[in-house]
Amino acid sequence: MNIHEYQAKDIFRRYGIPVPPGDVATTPDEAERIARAYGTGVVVKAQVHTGGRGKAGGVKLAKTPADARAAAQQIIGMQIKGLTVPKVLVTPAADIASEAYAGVIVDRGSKRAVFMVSPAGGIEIDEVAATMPDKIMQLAVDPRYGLLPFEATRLGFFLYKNGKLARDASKILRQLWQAFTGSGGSLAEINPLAVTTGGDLLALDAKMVIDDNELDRRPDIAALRDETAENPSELAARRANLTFIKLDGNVGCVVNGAGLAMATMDLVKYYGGEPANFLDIGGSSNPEKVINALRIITRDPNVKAILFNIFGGITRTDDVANGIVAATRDAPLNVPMVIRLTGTNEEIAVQILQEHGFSAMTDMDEAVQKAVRLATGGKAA
Amino acid sequence: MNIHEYQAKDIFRRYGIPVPPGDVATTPDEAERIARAYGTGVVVKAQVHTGGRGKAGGVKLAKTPADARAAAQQIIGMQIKGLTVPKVLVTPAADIASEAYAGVIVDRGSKRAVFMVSPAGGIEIDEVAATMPDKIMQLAVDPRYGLLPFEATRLGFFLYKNGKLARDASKILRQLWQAFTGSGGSLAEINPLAVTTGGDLLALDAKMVIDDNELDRRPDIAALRDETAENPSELAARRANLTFIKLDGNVGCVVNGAGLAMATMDLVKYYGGEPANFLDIGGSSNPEKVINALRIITRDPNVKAILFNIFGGITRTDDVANGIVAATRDAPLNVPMVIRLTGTNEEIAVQILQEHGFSAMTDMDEAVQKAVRLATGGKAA
Amino acid sequence: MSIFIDRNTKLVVQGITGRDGSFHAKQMLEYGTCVVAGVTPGKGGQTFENKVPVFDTVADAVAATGANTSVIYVPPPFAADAMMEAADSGISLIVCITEGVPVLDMTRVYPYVQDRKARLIGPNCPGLITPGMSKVGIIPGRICTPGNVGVVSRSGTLTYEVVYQLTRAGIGQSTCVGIGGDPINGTSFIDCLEAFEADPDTKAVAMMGEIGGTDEQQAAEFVRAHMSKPVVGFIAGQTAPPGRRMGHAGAIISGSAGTAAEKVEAFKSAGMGVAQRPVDFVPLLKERL
Amino acid sequence: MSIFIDRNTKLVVQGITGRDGSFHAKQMLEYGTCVVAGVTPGKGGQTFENKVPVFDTVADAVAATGANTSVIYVPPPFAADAMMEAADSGISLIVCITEGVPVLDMTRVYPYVQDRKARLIGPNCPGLITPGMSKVGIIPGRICTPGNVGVVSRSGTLTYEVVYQLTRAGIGQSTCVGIGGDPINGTSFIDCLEAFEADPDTKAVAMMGEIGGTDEQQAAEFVRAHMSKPVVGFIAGQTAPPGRRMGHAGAIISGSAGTAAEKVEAFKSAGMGVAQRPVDFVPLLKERL
Repeated sequence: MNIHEYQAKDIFRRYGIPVPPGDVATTPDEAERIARAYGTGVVVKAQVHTGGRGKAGGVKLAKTPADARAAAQQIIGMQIKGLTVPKVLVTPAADIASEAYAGVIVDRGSKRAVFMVSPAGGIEIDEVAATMPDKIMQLAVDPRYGLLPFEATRLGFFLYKNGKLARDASKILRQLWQAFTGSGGSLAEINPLAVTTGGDLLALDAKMVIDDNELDRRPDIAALRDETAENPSELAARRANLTFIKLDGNVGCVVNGAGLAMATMDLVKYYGGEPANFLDIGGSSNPEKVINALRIITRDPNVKAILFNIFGGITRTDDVANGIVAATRDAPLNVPMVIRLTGTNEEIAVQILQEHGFSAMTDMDEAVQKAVRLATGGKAA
Repeated sequence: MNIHEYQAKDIFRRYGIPVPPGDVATTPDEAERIARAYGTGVVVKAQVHTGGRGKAGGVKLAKTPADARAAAQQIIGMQIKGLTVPKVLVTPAADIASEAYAGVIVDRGSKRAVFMVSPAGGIEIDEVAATMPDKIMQLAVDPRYGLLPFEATRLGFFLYKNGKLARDASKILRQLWQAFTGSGGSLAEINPLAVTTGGDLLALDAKMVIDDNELDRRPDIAALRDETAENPSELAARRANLTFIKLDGNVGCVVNGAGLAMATMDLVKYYGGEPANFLDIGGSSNPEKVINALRIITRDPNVKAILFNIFGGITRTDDVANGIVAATRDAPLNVPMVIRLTGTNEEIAVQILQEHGFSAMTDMDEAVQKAVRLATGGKAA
Repeated sequence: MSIFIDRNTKLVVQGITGRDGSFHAKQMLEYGTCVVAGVTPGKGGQTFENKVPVFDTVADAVAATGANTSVIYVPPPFAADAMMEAADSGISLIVCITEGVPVLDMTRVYPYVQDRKARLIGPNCPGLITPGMSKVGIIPGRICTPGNVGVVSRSGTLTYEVVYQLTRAGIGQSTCVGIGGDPINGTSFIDCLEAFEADPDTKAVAMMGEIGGTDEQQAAEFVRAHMSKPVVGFIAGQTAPPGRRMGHAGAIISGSAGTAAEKVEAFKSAGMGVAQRPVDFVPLLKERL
Repeated sequence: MSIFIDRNTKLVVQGITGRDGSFHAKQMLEYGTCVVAGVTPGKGGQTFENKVPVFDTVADAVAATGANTSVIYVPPPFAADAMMEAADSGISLIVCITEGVPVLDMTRVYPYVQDRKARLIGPNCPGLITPGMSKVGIIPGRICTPGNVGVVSRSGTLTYEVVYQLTRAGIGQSTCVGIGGDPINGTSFIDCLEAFEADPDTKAVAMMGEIGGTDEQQAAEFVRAHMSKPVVGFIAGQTAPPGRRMGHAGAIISGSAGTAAEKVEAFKSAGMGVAQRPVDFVPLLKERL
């Protein structure tokens, strides 16, 4: 789960990490009021679950309250990478002497959480890694001990030669570790970690990603979810307990299992089509899931054909067939549908579908080709 | 550091362990008032830093508030193993179906904290270990993981075959682990862990010993020290940063280093005397420590002779000599003193002592023999 | 003849009285797996399906039955503990089916299991099957047939799809292993490839990877350097957008790393066969057998 | 010729700018110990006594100087971290002088150091000395003289007392090791006995134990089973009351366990010489050399 910069900063603040003040505005009026209260120049920052805000014009410096208002006016509601910006963070502009990077992420290779720090901050760490790898220090944390003080000290002295700054940084890194583990993070990042002209450290930006699997045991963190920042169809899918990701193609896909769902999308592409979505109905055979899946997919006007690809293992294909029948009875489809079913209770499923006027296929490749043909009006495959 | 039963119960309560209610009384009046408020039979329990309270008559059942008053009257101020009982815990009598034992202790052999549980509770665990060792289950905790839930479950099912009791016990053990580590314990014990006639678990008695080395970083736990429950001379020594243990002999010993202090005491015994105390002035050569040491030792009327045994390594023997001179100038001794000094700055020390009318020896055995002779009036050695 | 499980597999089912545990325990019994015990704390003394004794702890189960393999169907909050319990009780192969285990839990479980020299498969995996002999997990038995192709995959139903196509084409399997779709799991592609290389009855390997991480690239390097047997690979997620988790917690392209293209490239460089579609496994394996 | 430290010892002093650290660093330099580095975070770049470079971290010190041994003089709250830092930086012998380290800290330090194959001596110990060659810790150099008696002890000044008596009687020492008086320490009597047995220049061993624990009993068993060289033992605390901590955190009789009598009995059963008084070491060792 992504959370906003201002939410990550709230968490950081709770763990003692120095962050600048800031308030959230959902209207230009509010932004102006906040800027006036600070009485200084401010930065108006889009709060949105994607990177590249700066390049997209989602971060603006504002010298006066009126400027802040104007900036908020431009930013709130703008689209960045397909997402609508629901709110902005208004924060006093700070005088910065230097910028570093500090982050911790779960690393698959070492099977541990790994700290990365770099004295080259303010840019993407991937870019630093690509262009000046010796400017990055990595440190894998033994989960049985946590980040040890001496490890934080090592990282601190890699960031700063100055003893005070190094020790301050080492303290911030220990706090970051607490924030990260205490929130069930899979990533926590301070970029830039700034040295102010006064010689203090300040987390100017904050980013956290929460492991979805942690949310059940962390209701306080789960409550940070901002549904206004989500894609509406993905939000609906999540509420229906479906894993759904919207894409730009025209073949709507309903599949059981994540790997098979990706393979199905790839096959759509292979045969000249474009998938409209990733959608995994999971292993259970609840017909309700099929109904919700169809409802969400048909909401997308780009979808020109719907493809079911169900391999019945645990999933009972007759349950899926019943779901299809129930969903289309209430809301008949206005796009063609191709159904491929095989595995558990396949004969019963085919019979159910046929009784209700649907035909079913058993071969995945044939089904995908047919769906692509229908979506493109016969132009592809 | 020892803490009282009622203090240990307060800690246990904080960690969720079910303990019976209870209040502390320092006077019979209070005890009566508390018993009346409970409106049930109560147990009046001596709060004192030693075991064997029951056998010594320090725990009494009281059916009425008047009985409670009488019990408190008898117990408060009584001596148990040389310690005066400063207060009692008044707690409602409980109906008990069975008694078990649960404890955790730092084990030198495995270099880990080790849980011990036994369905045979209410008696000393050492006795259970000696007479029915198969009734004890031990489990060493990997400090990098803490007590894992499945480990607590194993222990719980060793205590109780009944699933509900086993699970309840496993929860209490996890809470005990938190209480133990969260308080810097070197021992935490529930004995008995009772099953009430209602089928609930209850920590009827509670014992905790805190690692002295933890106190600096746990001011809340350090504040639990009850100076009214300490031996007055040991209290004075601790305040003066000396390690002092009062014994029953007549040769007062002032030594630097714990091992040498024990060896000196043993040598006193070897030559027919009895040491009056263990006293380690430590490695530093602060004359103030010598002054305090003499003040504490001379307070004991049993002491008939004082023996200094100083091996100067880090300790400068001239500092010790100066301390002796300063201490005796202010308060002349009325018992003989034997001084043995060797090592760092020995020549200076001897000169200082001689200038002030003291003689100094360099051989440990000779010095001990002389001190014993002086203490016993020449009857021994 | 197989890897990881065989006729000596004596299985304990952790969570045997739960909904999923009981369903799949029955399926495994029907398939012929030697299920010797179940574990649910507080249900010790019961008997499952009139034949499998239930114990309060894995240690009890191992002591009473000599179980050497465990399969875990407990809810996510308890899965990490269940894996550690199995490892600490002397189980040498632990298969965790549970989906949704927090990844920070797995960072603790992994060294714990390793210290006890146990093999963990999963979590969030379908388990494994040695057709005709033993099944541990949830892979449907009827889609498999005994043979000499080893199958290893990060996914569930995609594996079924491929295995089913192999079976229908007359290509049997030595063992099929689902290693799971989480970012941190116990057994890697390389572990399985190494085992298949050592298994005299495996003649070729089918390997299904997906986007995210670099396991497939490392596996390709292993194939190049250490394998004499042919390996055919497939990568799911050619069309996945970067930065989005494609159902599996581990299936995510981070920045520009972990794409399908780079993995396919690694396969090709290692001289592996590359299946563009699941159906391509059949001819590619036939050529190599 | 010695155990644990010798002419190849290259020492880093953790806490070199502190009161105790700087005092003893000077003493060690004067004794001839090869002190190659000091560590105090934030004081990197300074030079101690115009010859020893100071670093911010042990890793830096090891990288720059090849230090292989560390001695720790940092306050108790930081001692556990210092021991782990040394072990993680590739130091193979770590000597922790600090008194007052919480025992629960030590339960974490011990497996950490072990995993990194380092030897830890202490904490709460005087360190060790190979007379005439190298001294690491705080044992006064002038009371020692080179020779062929190995000395190992749980205490400080008692060791000095015995060593001084040996030196005055013309009995030199190969190495004197103070293993420390805490309940959990890194190196045991047995570790030292094993090393002395293997050291060609040690001909006999003097061992000073005390009440508390069972280290001495285990050491006696080791002597009986594995040592060809004579060992003379002493136990301090014959007159200690049960249940009281005699200065050292580890010197406590628990219940009826850990008494001096049972330890002396174990020494006798193992055929060891038993010194009733410190002074007895001299004749007992002379008989055996």
